[in-house]
Amino acid sequence: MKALVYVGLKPGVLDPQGRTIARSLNDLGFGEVESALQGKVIELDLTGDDLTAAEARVVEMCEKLLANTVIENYRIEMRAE
Amino acid sequence: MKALVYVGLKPGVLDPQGRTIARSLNDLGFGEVESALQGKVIELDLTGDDLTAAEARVVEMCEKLLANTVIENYRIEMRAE
Amino acid sequence: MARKQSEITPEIVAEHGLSVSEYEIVLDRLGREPNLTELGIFSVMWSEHCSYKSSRRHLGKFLTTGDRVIQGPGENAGVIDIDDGDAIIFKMESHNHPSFIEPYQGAATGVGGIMRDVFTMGARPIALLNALRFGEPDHPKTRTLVSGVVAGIGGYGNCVGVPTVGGETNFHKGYNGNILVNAMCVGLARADNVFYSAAKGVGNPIFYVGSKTGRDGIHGATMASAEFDDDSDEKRPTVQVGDPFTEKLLIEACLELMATDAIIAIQDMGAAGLTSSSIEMADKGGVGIELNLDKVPQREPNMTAYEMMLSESQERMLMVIKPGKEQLAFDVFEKWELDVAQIGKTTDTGHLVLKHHKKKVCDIPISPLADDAPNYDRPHTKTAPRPVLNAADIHETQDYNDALMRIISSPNIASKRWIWEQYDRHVMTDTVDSSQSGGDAAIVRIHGTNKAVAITTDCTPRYVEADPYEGGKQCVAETWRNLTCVGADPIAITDCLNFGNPERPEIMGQLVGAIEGMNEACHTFDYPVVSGNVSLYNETNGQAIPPTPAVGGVGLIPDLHKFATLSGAKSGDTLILIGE
Amino acid sequence: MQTAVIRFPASNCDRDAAVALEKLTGRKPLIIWHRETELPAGVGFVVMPGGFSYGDYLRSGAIASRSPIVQDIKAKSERGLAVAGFCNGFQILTEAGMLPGALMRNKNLKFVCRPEKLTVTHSNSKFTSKYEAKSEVVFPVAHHDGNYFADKETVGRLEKEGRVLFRYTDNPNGSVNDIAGIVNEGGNVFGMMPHPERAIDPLHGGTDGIDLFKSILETL
Ligand SMILES: Nc1ncnc2c1ncn2[C@@H]1O[C@H](COP(=O)(O)OP(=O)(O)O)[C@@H](O)[C@H]1O
Repeated sequence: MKALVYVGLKPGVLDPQGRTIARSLNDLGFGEVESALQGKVIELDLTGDDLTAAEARVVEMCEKLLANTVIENYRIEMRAE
Repeated sequence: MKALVYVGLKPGVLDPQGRTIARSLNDLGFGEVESALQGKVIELDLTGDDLTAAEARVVEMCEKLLANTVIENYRIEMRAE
Repeated sequence: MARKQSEITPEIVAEHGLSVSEYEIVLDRLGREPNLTELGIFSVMWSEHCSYKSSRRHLGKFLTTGDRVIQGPGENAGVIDIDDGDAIIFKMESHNHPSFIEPYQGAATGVGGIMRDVFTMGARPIALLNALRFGEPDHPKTRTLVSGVVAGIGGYGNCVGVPTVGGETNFHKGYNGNILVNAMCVGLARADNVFYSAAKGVGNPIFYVGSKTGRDGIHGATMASAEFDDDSDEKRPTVQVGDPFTEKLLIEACLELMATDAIIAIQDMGAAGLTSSSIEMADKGGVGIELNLDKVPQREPNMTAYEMMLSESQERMLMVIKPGKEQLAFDVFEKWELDVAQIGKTTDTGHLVLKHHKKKVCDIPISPLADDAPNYDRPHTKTAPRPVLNAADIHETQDYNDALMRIISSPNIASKRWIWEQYDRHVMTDTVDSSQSGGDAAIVRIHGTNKAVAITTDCTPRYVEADPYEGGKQCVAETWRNLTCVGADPIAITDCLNFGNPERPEIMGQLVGAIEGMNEACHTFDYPVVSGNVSLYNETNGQAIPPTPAVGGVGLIPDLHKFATLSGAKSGDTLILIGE
Repeated sequence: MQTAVIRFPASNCDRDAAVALEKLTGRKPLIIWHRETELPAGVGFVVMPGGFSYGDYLRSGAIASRSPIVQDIKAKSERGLAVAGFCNGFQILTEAGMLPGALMRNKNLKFVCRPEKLTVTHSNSKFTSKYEAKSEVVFPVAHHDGNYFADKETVGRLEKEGRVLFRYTDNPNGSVNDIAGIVNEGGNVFGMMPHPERAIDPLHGGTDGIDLFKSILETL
């Protein structure tokens, strides 16, 4: 099983990385870029095969470690493969 | 339009971050985590409405800035909204 | 050993960088054809990088002894005595090519590698310096290279927690296609607790410690050979990624184990990791080595013996442990959360024997690998002297303000603050003077004492280009002056000789000239070379870099009540010019 | 007074902190490994040192903040134990929820190392009592993730309650309101990005940091 955990900044939190990316893309001639946000994807390989149970555990992992909920949101995607 | 760009290390490239994350999840009692990989997601807000043309430009952005193609792969997802 | 007669074709030999005559020697010493793993091992041991085959006979001319020299060239780094039982261990090394390909990781792993050379010998790294040469500022690649290299050096050194206290940065079109990234590390040890690489004794356990082995940095030949590529859809990157976190743990763990008497010999796995480290340890100790590759911690599935032996994965060490101390070693490394495994033992066979999946995959005598390495006397032509400029032919400027503005705005003269502000210069709280003051040498206190070492790196390539002998002298003399300027007694140097293709007589002439000039300065000042590194083939499309023998000097300030710095001048002070 | 410095994998200012504490208390601090589960009895002041615990992987300070010893320190701090975190230590304290807010990547995305001028906002705290209010001090900074962020409401509270103790005069990292150092509600847990422990020696970084240590040590 795999879990994909997407972690991004909450709306309203200034994203210096995203801003710099947007600006550098503009500088490189990509004027169509209005803004950019940078987030993380963490791909976990998990033992077991109960997707629902595993997802509940991944939520726990996010709350305990993977996301800093003061500034970040997360979203989980489970895959059977 | 939005473009989601996923950037991750090529297979075989050392991912110290992923390794450290997996180990600390194990320490926190999540023994089911066998391994972790950490990647980036960059979300771009783009002007215009021609998805195909825009995607070609995003490929260019990846090659020029967003991904370090010596060690990273990327994948693009376009969204109309 | 089962092998097909046709396994090693001339093409495969050539892909491994061995000449026809070099391969003849391999056949002669083995008395048979090598298998691919064995060929790979010969090829890396006899590479320019490991064997110094073009420079060895010339390096042999250097003054390498002196009152304060505890260990000269030949070990991982040089060791000098700074009184009171303290020793300084230092070396400089290049990571030019990898930094051009991937500036951040190339520079970062360069810093990691030079630190391992130093702590391998029992020293806690206390200072880092870096000598950088880039192409013209407006060359399209320069900006990315500079920012990547600087971020990589900082990223690694800052994380490990060793202050980066100085360096130099030049820009010149001669480096457009070949930048130079030379990193120097200085460490502090007790003189009676220095560790060497000779694997003495038979039957002693060999430990592998650090990161797992992956397929990093395995070069060309494997790529071409489908047999070694499981998933050929993905061309394997040859770039290594640095992990400063693991390096920091390695330093602490090694120093902790070194404080006990558990280690007989230790060697870091640098270029050609497991191959050169095991062979150097065995050769120096006059023993054989047997490794069971199944025990090697592996990051990827299905690695072959060839791949494991040639992998350049970073942050790995090999050591010979005293029998009976195995558990102690395991405990220390496990406490620091490092991968550790006992992968073999020393033997009395004088051979390197490798086992993999219960089969013997390599059995070669060690002495030819080390002793019979090629040692060329490459033809060299002396650089034609350039006419001396006649001062009278140079017109006086009409506008001194303009001249001054042009000088201070030149990238080579302008402040390098943008660079060194990204380096933690203060961690360890013993930095007395660093890049920040712009002084001629950095000053780092010996922890808990009132003495310090002064450290500098210098080289002026255009002098060396004009006259390698005089330029070589000048590089050494400049470090001497810079150390003296801060109030230190210069003790010894390390160097990094960056040149073009040595198979071209004019390039070889630059190398020989520079070495001889440097050596004259060393003799004049009684200022020996205790370690160094050679980086050749720095050229693109037949265009070589300017000859760049970077020199790193170390001196002692016995009493920190007496040293000089640039800061502190007040208006109204008297300026005095000394010298011609 | 017995003090302690917590050592995480890849802490690198643990020695710096220990030297400062020994110099100012005359007694060697205990060096406590992160896997310990309990702070030894009698420890009155704990320093979370700077460095790159766990390589700063995932987020600076995140993994270290989940280690066993931090849970014990957190519990004891709720009962008044004095704790200070410098640089990575500050990041660990915010990640552990012992101080509000978070430290994000510097605004210009670069590591910055330089002596930094700070204003001591007031001297009515356990960590600043030896300074004159509004005085200027110089501490070195050396960080990549020092950009202090908290939501408006939190920042408002910090300001109103006088919990911002140090402010940058020339903001090096984009921190909101130029915040360099803050305390918790109880006034006993303090964190700052600059390094006072690197400012206790005239040969290295000046001596402006001494009064910070003296302030807190005096209360114990
Ligand atoms: N790459 C670098 N890393 C660290 N410090 C550097 C680097 N390049 C230059 N410096 C520092 O900047 C200061 C000025 O350097 P430089 O312009 O070479 O002057 P000088 O030739 O007088 O030494 C020196 O203190 C030097 O250590």
